[in-house]
Amino acid sequence: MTRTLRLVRRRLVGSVFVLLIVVVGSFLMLQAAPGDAVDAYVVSMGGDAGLVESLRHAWGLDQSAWTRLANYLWALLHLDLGWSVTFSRPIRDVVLERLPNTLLLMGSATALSFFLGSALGIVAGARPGSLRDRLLSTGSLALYAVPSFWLALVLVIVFAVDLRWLPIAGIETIASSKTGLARVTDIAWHLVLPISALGFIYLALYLRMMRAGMAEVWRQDFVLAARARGLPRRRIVLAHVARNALLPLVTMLGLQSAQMLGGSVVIESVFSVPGLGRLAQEAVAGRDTPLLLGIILVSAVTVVLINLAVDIAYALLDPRVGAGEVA
Amino acid sequence: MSAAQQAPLVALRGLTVAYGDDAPALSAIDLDIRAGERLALIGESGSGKSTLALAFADLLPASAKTAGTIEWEGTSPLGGRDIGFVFQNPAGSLDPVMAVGRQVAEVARTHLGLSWPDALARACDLFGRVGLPDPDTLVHAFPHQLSGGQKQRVALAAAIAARPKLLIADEATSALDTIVQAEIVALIRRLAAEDGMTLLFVSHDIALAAELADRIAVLRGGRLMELGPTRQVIGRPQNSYTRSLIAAHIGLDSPPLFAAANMSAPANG
Amino acid sequence: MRRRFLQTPEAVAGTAILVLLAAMALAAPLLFPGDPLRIAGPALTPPFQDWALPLGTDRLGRDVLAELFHGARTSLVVGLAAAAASLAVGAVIGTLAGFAGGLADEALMRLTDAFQTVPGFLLALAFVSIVGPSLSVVVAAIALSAWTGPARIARAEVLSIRERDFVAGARVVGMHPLEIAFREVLPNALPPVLALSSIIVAQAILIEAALSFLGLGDPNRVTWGGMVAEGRTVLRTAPFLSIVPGIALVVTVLGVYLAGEGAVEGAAVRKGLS
Amino acid sequence: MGKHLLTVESLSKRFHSGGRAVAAADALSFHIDAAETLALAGPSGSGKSTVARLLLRLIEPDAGSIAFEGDDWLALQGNALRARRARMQMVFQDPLAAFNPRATVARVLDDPLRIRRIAPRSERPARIAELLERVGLSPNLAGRTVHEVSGGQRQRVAIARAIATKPSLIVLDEAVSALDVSVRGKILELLADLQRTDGIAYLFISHDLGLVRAFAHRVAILDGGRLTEEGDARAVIDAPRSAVGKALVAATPRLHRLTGQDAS
Repeated sequence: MTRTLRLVRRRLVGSVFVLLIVVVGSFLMLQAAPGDAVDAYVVSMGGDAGLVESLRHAWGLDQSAWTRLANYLWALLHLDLGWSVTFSRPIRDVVLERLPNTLLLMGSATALSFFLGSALGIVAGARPGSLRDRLLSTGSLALYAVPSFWLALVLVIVFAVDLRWLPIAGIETIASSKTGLARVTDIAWHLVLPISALGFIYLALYLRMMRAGMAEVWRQDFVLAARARGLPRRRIVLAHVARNALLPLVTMLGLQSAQMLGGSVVIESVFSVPGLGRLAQEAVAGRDTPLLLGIILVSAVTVVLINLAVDIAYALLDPRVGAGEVA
Repeated sequence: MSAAQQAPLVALRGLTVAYGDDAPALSAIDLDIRAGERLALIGESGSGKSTLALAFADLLPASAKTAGTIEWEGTSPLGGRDIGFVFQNPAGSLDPVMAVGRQVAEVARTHLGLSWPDALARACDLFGRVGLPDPDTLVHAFPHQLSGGQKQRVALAAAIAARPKLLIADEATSALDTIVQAEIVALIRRLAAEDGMTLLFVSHDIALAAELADRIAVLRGGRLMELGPTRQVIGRPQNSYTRSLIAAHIGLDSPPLFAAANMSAPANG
Repeated sequence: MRRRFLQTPEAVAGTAILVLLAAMALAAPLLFPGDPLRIAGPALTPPFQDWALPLGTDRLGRDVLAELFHGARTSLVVGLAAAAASLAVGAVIGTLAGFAGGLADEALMRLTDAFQTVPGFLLALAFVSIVGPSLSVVVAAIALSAWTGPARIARAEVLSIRERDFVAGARVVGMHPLEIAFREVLPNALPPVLALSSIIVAQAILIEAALSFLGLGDPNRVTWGGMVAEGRTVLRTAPFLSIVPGIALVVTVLGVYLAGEGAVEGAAVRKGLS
Repeated sequence: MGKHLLTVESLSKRFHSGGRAVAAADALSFHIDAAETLALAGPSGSGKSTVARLLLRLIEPDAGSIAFEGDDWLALQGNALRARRARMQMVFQDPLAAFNPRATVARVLDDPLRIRRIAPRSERPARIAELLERVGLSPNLAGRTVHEVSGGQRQRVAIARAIATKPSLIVLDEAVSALDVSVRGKILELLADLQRTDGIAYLFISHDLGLVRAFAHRVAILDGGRLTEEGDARAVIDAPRSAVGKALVAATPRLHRLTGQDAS
């Protein structure tokens, strides 16, 4: 286990630098924005030049960019993300309120795409070049070419508008007083379409990776050796070929988490799911720069944590990771 | 030489193998392997010796076109149960992410119908037999934690796990250094003797083959050049190609081939 | 080489789709001159009713077929430009990191990590909303997150090729380090990076469509994503308006993938034969 | 300094892997004279290839000195080092890996002629043809890529590249071990020929004591980065004193051991 611990420690140290770059970079980018939170406030609330001046001073916006960056970093150390003008609430509270919905959506969509995708990938990769393989891989390519927002709309037209099987939007029935299991079921029911829209596209990615990985493993000597040892084909496919081909998929799981978070912006917007992605769109609409910065930062931290978990999982799956000590 | 009187374990008749549209890798090979013998198959690159080894174990790629027959004594054999196969590359022939003990145990499980615990116990015994140190610990090791020689011992343990009649070693020692090679050859010889296994030893090294085998088959360009008892093939080769192979061999017992070059060099030391 | 490239039916289909799209994009101003955003007929004309407007009109009475043709221009331009930009930036940064090693490598890789840690779409969203939507800004926004993949691959290739014997051989002959970099290492490191290009083009087209769908595309151009969003308001009565541009997107992206796979397979065949 | 073509003193190099330091070269000292072949033999992992890479400055040592043609070889840097590299060349084990996969035979041989300004552009095709003939190849091969020629031909091209700059020392790192026996003998003959005519010295790295005994004047046996035994090749191999030397000799297969014949 020291092997895994060493890896985690190294990743954590690297992550601190990465997050620092993210904070400074996105802060500088958002500084370049024409207009600031005060403008946004005045546009929505009204006010004169005097109010603008006093607000700028009160929010520290009259200081230099570097001073404000230092102030921002200092506040971050105290887990203070600033104040959202659009919501008139601390950004941390707004973001943390929305985060669980996005994590639920992302987690479910990831599970769907990873497990179903790799399973279908094994089916395709078990006999490379077979009709089954060609159908599955070309079909998955077509699926991978579908824009997620459009798939979402088509799902809405078919399952919500025409068939009326599933709810059109939202995360739960509005103004229902459901509690406990009934509420969980209600939320799950609402999330079926969003999860499918987000998950099916990445399913294609995992299917293709699994298939391509297996095609590569089939060519390796140890598979010929396994055949020479007379192992049943089923065991060769599952215990050797698929097992080895799975490793890059686990890496992809980490890389993909950032893309999934980005993809949830559109999906949450189509289905009106009150999550982080929709919040980002609201922040853009309201010119709420500090809120946007907070969302980017929280997303980055989420991605870092997911990657850490993925690294640990990978180290458990691949005995070679971090093992340079044996000659 | 009791082996000489026994019925052949395998009889090849007119075996021809071609990959794609290229010239055949093997042309009309007739060859008997006698039960209990140590037969060496030697040849240079492109001679078809590996193709022949793979053909015995039914491991040729699906794209290979074959003609001719391979007849076995009794029923048709099953890879792993009746034929053990050891490959050239010790690093490549083991699954990198499975503990080596399991890779041996799964063979025993498949062919001997053992439960996992029994199969793992058998793997442990086999590790001892192939001379791996501390078998109880090593069964849990992964291939990257072993040296090349140790990996080849694991591959041998997997090959003999189901007590096969025939052991095929396809250049099994050529990726190893001289000292380890000698150890593995000695081990193969011992295992074959202890279990009464027939041995097919495929090699490019004529001296190595001469030290190990009862009989030697010489291949060139997919054709069988010469086949006979080792003493005869090495001592009184009939075929001109065999003679040229022996002449080209540079060994410890060969005369210095470049005496002239050495003489003209300035004396020193 | 070309014959091998077109060997698989998938590659043929992909290439055919791309040729058709390019023709559409080029022919758009000729077949449908003038602003495709102008009103061409009565609003919400259903398709196949009026021969002047074969695919009907949208909520504002715009010619759907004209929009479709002009939208192909936007998609292809954004896809190609964003891919070219991210491949160039990624290849340069990855190659620099691979050659420099040490602290410079470490710094460049942490920068790459940072860009990979921020969800690309969120970054593009923020960038476009700050700078203001226009075609070049959308291209830059997409390239901002898409360069990390090529950078990582370029670096890994450079690092692995640097250790190969033929590079040692070039050093032994006394070749200058710059010549080694540009003549021995780079030509061998770039093909795997270029193999990514079809994926990047496809992803760029999809990201542009998503941005337009959220109303962050260039407002002066027709985009397929914008058309889908436009049709969304009349989803129940005229689903056709959202479905048609979506299909155009799917076909385009599929064409890019298929042609890309054909090219990669063709290259692999060539390698295998030699 | 200056007495020998190459003098190596106390050369050391450690590699770090997984927090452990492994000595690949441990205070090695040896020398090579002009037109002489010194063999480095030893089991795998004994540090033979590390020595080759240290001599060619492909990696830098932790300690020790190398004097080559009277100069402090380790002090050379940049342009000065690149210019002097002409005098010390190398032939690798795997000729396929040793050439740029995109290169043609002509380009492989053109590089040293161009870089070291040995011949102007117009004369180079003739010089390339000349080099090919010297290593026993047809000049028609020049237009082929290195993938299109056989393994033995490829190794001849590698030798042609090595001699293009008129070196005084060539490091042969297992240069014949991957070749078929029939090809191997001819390549060794070619090398011996070049030594006789051009006075080139060789550092012959090999795990095969049979080849060492037949080809080298002297042998140094390495084990774990240390030099365990050194001397006249035939004397050492016929009667090794070190444990590794004895083990290597005992492990080397003998063609006539069983048949009882003695070819010599």
